Amino acid sequence: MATSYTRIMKDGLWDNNGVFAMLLGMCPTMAMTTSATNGFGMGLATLVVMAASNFLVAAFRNYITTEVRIPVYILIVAAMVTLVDLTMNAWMHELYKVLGLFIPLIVSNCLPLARLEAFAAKEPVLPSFMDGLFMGIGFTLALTVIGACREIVGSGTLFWDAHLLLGPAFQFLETRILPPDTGILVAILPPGGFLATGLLLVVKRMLDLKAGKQIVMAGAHAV
Amino acid sequence: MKLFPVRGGIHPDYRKDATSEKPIVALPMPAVLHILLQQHIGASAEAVVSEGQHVKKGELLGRAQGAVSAPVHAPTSGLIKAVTRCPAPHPSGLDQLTVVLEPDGKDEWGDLLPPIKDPFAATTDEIALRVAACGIVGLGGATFPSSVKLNLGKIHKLEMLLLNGAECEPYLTCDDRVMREFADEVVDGARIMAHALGTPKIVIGIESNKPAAIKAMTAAAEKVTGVVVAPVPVQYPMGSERHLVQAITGRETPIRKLTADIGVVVHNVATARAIHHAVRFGRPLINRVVTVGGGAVAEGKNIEAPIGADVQDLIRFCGGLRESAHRFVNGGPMMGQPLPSLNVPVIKGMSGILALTKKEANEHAPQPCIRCGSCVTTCPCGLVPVEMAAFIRNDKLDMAARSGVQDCFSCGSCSWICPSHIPLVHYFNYAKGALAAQDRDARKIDRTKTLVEARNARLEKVAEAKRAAAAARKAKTATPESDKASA
Amino acid sequence: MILAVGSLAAMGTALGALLGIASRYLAVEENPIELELAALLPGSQCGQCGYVGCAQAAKALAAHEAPVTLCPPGGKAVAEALAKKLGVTADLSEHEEHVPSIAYIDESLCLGCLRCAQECSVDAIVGAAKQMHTVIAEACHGCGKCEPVCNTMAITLKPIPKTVATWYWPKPGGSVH
Amino acid sequence: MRDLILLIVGAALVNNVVLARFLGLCSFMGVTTKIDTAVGMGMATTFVITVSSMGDWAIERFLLMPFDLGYLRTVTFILVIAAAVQFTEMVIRKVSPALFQTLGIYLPLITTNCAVLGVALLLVEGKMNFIQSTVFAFASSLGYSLVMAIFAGLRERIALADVPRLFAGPPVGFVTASLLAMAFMGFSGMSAN
Amino acid sequence: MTMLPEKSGPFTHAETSVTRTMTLVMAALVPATLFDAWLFGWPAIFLFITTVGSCMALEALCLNLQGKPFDRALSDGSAALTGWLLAMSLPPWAPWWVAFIAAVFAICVAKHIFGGLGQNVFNPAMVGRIAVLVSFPVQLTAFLAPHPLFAAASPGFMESLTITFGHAASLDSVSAASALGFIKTELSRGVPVSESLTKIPDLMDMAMGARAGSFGETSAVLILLGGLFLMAKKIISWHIPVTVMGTLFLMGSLFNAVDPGRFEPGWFHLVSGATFLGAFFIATDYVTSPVSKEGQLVYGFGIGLLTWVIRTFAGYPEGMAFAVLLMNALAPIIDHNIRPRAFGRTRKGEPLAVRGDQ
Amino acid sequence: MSSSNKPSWVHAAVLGIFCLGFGAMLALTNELTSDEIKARRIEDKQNSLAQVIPAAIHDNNPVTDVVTLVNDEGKDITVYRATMGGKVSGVAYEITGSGYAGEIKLMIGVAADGQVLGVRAIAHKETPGLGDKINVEKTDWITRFTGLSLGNPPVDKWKVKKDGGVFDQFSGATITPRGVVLAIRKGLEFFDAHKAQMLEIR
Ligand SMILES: Cc1cc2nc3c(=O)[nH]c(=O)nc-3n(C[C@H](O)[C@H](O)[C@H](O)COP(=O)(O)O)c2cc1C
Ligand SMILES: Cc1cc2nc3c(=O)[nH]c(=O)nc-3n(C[C@H](O)[C@H](O)[C@H](O)COP(=O)(O)O)c2cc1C
Ligand SMILES: Cc1cc2nc3c(=O)[nH]c(=O)nc-3n(C[C@H](O)[C@H](O)[C@H](O)COP(=O)(O)O)c2cc1C
Ligand SMILES: Cc1cc2nc3c(=O)[nH]c(=O)nc-3n(C[C@H](O)[C@H](O)[C@H](O)CO)c2cc1C
Ligand code: SF4
Ligand code: SF4
Ligand code: SF4
Ligand code: SF4
Ligand code: FES
Repeated sequence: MATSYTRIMKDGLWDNNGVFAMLLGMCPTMAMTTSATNGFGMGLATLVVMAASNFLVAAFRNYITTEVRIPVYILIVAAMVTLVDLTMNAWMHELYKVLGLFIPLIVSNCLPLARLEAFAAKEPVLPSFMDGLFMGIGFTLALTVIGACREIVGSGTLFWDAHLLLGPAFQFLETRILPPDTGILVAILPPGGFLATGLLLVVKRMLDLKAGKQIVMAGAHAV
Repeated sequence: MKLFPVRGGIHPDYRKDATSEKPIVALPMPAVLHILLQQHIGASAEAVVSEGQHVKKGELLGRAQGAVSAPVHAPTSGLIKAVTRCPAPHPSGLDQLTVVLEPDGKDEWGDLLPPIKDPFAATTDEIALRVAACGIVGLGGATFPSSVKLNLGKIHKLEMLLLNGAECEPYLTCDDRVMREFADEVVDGARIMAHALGTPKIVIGIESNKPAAIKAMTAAAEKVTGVVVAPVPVQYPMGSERHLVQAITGRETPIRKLTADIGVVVHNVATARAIHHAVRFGRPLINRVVTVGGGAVAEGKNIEAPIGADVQDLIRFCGGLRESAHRFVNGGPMMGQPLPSLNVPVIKGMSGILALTKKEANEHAPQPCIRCGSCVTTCPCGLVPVEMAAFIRNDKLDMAARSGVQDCFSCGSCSWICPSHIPLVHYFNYAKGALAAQDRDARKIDRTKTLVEARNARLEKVAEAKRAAAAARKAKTATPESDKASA
Repeated sequence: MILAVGSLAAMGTALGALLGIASRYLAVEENPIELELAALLPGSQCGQCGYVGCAQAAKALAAHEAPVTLCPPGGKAVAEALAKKLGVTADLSEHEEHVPSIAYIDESLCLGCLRCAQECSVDAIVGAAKQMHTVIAEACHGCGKCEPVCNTMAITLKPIPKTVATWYWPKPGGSVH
Repeated sequence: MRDLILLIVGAALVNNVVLARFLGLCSFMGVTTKIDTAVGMGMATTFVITVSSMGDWAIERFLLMPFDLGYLRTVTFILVIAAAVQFTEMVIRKVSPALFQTLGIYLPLITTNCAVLGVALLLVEGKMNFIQSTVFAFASSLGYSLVMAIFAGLRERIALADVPRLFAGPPVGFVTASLLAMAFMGFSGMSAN
Repeated sequence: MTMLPEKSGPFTHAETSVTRTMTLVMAALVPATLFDAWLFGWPAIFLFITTVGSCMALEALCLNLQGKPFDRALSDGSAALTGWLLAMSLPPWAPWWVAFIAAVFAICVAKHIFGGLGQNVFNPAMVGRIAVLVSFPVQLTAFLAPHPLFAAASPGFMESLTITFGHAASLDSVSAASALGFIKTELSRGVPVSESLTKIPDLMDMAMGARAGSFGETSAVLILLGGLFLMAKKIISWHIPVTVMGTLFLMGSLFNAVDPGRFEPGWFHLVSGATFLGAFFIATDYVTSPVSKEGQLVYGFGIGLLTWVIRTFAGYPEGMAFAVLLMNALAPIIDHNIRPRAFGRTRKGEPLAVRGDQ
Repeated sequence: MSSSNKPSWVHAAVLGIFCLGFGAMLALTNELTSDEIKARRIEDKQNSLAQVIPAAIHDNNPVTDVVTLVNDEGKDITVYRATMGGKVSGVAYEITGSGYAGEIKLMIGVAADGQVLGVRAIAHKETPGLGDKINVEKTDWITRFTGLSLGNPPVDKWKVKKDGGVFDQFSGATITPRGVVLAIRKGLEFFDAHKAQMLEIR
């Protein structure tokens, strides 16, 4: 099959976006989007793991028997996560201190596994890697956007503490939009996560409708 | 008499005063009668007359076909103009096979069956045959052939015949009048039925808003033994046989079973009177009492009308309309069916013709359900109308079936009370029809499958036979060769 | 280090063995869904669904390649049964278009050639050679296979007429409910 | 006893796995269109969580801790979970083929249900003993099953409502989940007492 | 003449309608509302107007966005009633934006995303209240002692405008804790309940309404009056109010008997917080409660129990709104499992046995 | 993907080999990184201790000078000691308070004379925007304890203002500050009770 990298890109970023189309990886999406910075950080960490594990599974796919494929995939994801965890802890410690909390959670994020099953298990190495990469980027963007919305409404800021994640050079990103202590707190509490995701889904639908696309009614889980 | 509580139900505005004091009057013979060949539950009757034939009053027009069916008879003497399809008093407005009879004005009786001398010495079969021959069907609305019900004593141990004089529908007073004016005939009919059924006891249940009827019936009952009049509370739908039985005996009829399964047979009071006529005089069922009422009618009346008379004729006899009617209804306002036109005939099951004003109908555009639960509290069958309607609205008929639509007997209590004016009963009627159609389809598919299998088997047999023949032929041609070889 | 690698490998081997055995042990239970689906279809092999016959149609259904509304002769009832079996929600709106019908043979045109009778998979057409044929309305399920084989165009499919017995109230329409 | 009750209430309601800890959300959004399926999924997950947490506890206690192999925790736990899922699959297939047909595609997903690994990691974090950890795992998964059932009930109702087209399906599901989470906030502060 | 009927029966109807129902409920709220308007003065009146106005305007907007006729918003009265009950559950001197945001959550999020009247699964007014409660704990716990209209200490008309619409000066000077909040705070400092109970208004004052609390909840007597009126009109039945209050009272009394230092007595639970308003007007919301009487008993019991649990053990002093939302969430399951027994069937739905004498 | 119908041992071998391979990889990585990570951990501790123990008062590495004590609840408390010229000049240890949403972990530094050197919140789950004002990045509230001691203010004034003490609460959030104040007071009492062991020179 001829591989269309444009297709892979479009799927990952928009059409088949992990969060907004497949409704996968919901847990980090809810838990880690209390601010745009947090969402971005979680997304980045996931991206690395996804690209690496997609690559590895595609490389080994001919040796993995059907019966044990799930454990093997999970093993690979878990190993990648641990690897990233250890490496960053040792050599990128400043970054680790910010992201460290999120990293073990990636294992149980079902998005990487879903991509392994749906893509990497069937496709060659390079497209798989690209799929992981773009799915990861799409995931990162989604989390950043959700985080931004919740942060603006809930705390009145945007990209607060970005310098901690990206270094002092990015301090300029940190914006205060509302005066201190005026946010609608519920946005950064658990209910806000669900509400923001739901409303953003509607926004995506409206954009899709405008572009003349059909509304996709169900996520990847719908039969 | 000790009564038992019945669940749910409503207390609508009864509006019976307009006709309850009007004695029954006979309709002047109309110029033409349209007698439907199917006026009952079961198989249609088969016409035995043809165009141009002259018939006498009471002569057979259509013969019953099959076990559950009923014949129809000529309400008067006259000429058969046609046997054709005419609109029926059915909401679909569809045609049905009809005998068109032009009265000759003589109203001349034909040969009637002989009276049964002593009905209380007759066998069940004799009485049931007579009732069947006279075309008597339940006049309480269900129009089930009464003879079939008279045989129930043979297979069930019965304790009681319950005469249904509840007449719980608003407006209707025809049963009330029959009980007041013909109490003795009703009681006699009841005793004949009880004899046929082999039940020792007769109870006549009458809603307590009909004191005159209670009085008249009590007087008639006192003349004989074994007949008790039981005033029952005014609570729609007390007239439903299952609920009446529950109110009087405290027993609940299991679903999909008959009241006979718990020892009670229920008949309408007018049915009893018709049976009295059939047995004592051999007279078939050729007319009935119809309440013509509603705010739009100039003067409401109880009319003894020949079967087949035009609804329009009855309304004209009542002085026509006083104002334009919003709805014309066949039967009571709760369970009655809308009339597709006024040019439809009176049938055996037609207890009332109502011309309702807009105000009486009190119709409003439906609003969304607010889940008030009134329908649930009200449903005398313990169903959850709000849930069933939601399923039906979303085309989840199977869920609606699981939720019990098929248990609903369309009493209308839920629709009546619904503050959002949701046409609940309409939903249920649709669902019941659609489910029945699905059922028919499914059975058809089953039949198709058996037919396909049968055909395949047949083809297989033919093929087998052909193969066998070919093999035989081959063997034949081969044998000589081998013969040659051996030779 | 050895311990780490060793214990992990041991766990993996054990789990792999378990899964292998499990798959062996469970493999016998073949998914019977195809047969069940085929049992729901009318079985007249008429091909209106676009598959060679009901068995193929069932296969396509099982693979989620065909909509549950595929079988016109089966009508709504079959579509719903299929939807239930497959655990999907059926969009039955397309089915409204398919009016259940049965075949009629125009007596004046029929030559008695027997072609239609041979075509009918439910033996709904009766008649001897050279004599007028008729359709048994109860048996015909309106598949239409007979229509094209008739040289004189004596066969037409007509919608089954509504009667008082089969009529029922239409679904309430209206604004909000 | 009092501690155990607090542990149960805390795990099941106050810090509900789904609504407060944000674990297992994909199945929460995905498998809750019907009450029966949701309850089935809840039971299967409860079983997996309880069984695998026992295994995980043993591994933590007898392998990872004594030999200082903390870095292998994720990998080993995941392997135990995979085994438990496979085991559950076998059980369901044997016990209820009907349930298997509806849950079939979700069973592998239990492996990646974060609730399973999440609860196991929480056990380690809480340094619980065997009884505590088993009770905690069971209570947490009960909390999971509870909200699965509640949410499925709500969605069955919503499926019959006139939800605006733009919101139909997942969006209104998220809004419902949001309001449910708001309701569960009423329990906050309960374990602190 | 033919007139093909488009509608099956029945062809008569009770004098019931949605508008009539909503109007009667509002009528029942009038006495308590007037009393509280007097009790808390102009700011409370402004708050009431803002809340009801926002709810109706937002209802019209939502309907308009969906292309539905929006005059319905005013005629069926449900939005006005939601606004009314929402206003009654807010602190009387809350600023306008609290009321507006609560109205957005109530009408747009809780009601119209689900499809509008009758389709919502959560009580809109309570969603509104909880959303602002968790978002603005400061404003939502700023209660005040009664400031009767025209009394010396109460703010004048203009001054009241700034309280509701302007940048209000801190309410600290006038604020008073509600009885529930007071006891909870004291308890967290180690003061036993039995002791702090002596410092709250006496039973009579609590029941009559002379206490700090939300705008509409304080006068138990007037609310009871309204509730009885609704029962007489058959708009609500006894099932929910009695089970809610009964359970709350029983739990309170039972545990108070065991440890008076830790648990408030039953009577206190009844007259404090939102017990009466919640039991008669909020838990009874048709849309979000079970439809069968049997289900309503379970529902009411659940609300009573959860209210007690949250009041007693959780972080929030009052749990009525949370309990209502939690039981709203359970209502579909209750409806699913607890239904009337169908005529002629057993509870399980099997046909009754023939000849069973029942 | 390989088809099934393979003998069981193949699956076992596949998974086993993958485990072996990735296990080895992880073990190797661990080997390579473990020293680094240990060093980083110590650095982190140093950094956090530095916030509550000013560099000026010690010449040792407090992370490595620890004593373990048992508090009233029977929990082990690790006390880091700052020494200057061999004399203990201050100690730091973790204390916990109960907040609105659970435990609040704090690190407190106390000078040898019982004065608070500094307090920092290490971990808590308080509500953002309300309870998280105890974080030094948000407000300076937590720094106000520096320099205070058990007698200053008097013990019965170690409360938030609302409860009749001297410490401000946050508007709308009293529970968190109340918990923190109480924790610090208890922390100082702990110091008082175990002064001897803490300051003892070994
Ligand atoms: C809701 C409802 C109300 C009914 N009301 C009456 C009634 O008032 N009088 C009556 O005779 N039959 C009434 N029926 C019909 C009875 O159930 C029953 O069919 C009838 O009494 C049997 O007698 P029959 O066969 O002689 O008509 C009602 C049925 C239903 C479902
Ligand atoms: C119907 C209704 C429900 C309420 N539910 C809650 C609730 O769940 N939680 C809450 O804190 N206050 C609720 N309130 C407000 C309280 O009754 C009371 O005013 C408030 O809890 C007392 O303030 P406090 O938080 O200072 O104690 C409700 C008010 C009404 C009218
Ligand atoms: C969503 C929410 C989160 C809260 N978080 C905190 C918190 O983190 N810390 C706190 O002290 N109070 C918090 N509160 C407020 C408490 O409920 C309580 O009202 C307050 O601590 C009492 O303080 P007051 O006496 O100043 O009103 C929160 C309230 C809500 C509604
Ligand atoms: C008895 C009764 C109680 C009601 N209680 C509430 C309520 O608590 N909250 C609310 O938003 N609406 C209430 N309503 C109004 C109405 O049901 C509400 O607007 C719907 O929930 C909106 O779909 C009530 C209505 C009635 C008849
Ligand atoms: S009576 Fe009408 S509004 Fe009330 S629950 Fe039933 S259907 Fe809904
Ligand atoms: S019409 Fe049917 S559902 Fe409605 S009340 Fe009567 S029996 Fe119940
Ligand atoms: S259309 Fe239906 S009956 Fe015809 S072959 Fe296809 S499945 Fe069989
Ligand atoms: S349409 Fe023709 S071929 Fe098909 S079943 Fe009817 S008669 Fe037979
Ligand atoms: S990310 Fe948690 S279950 Fe999917």
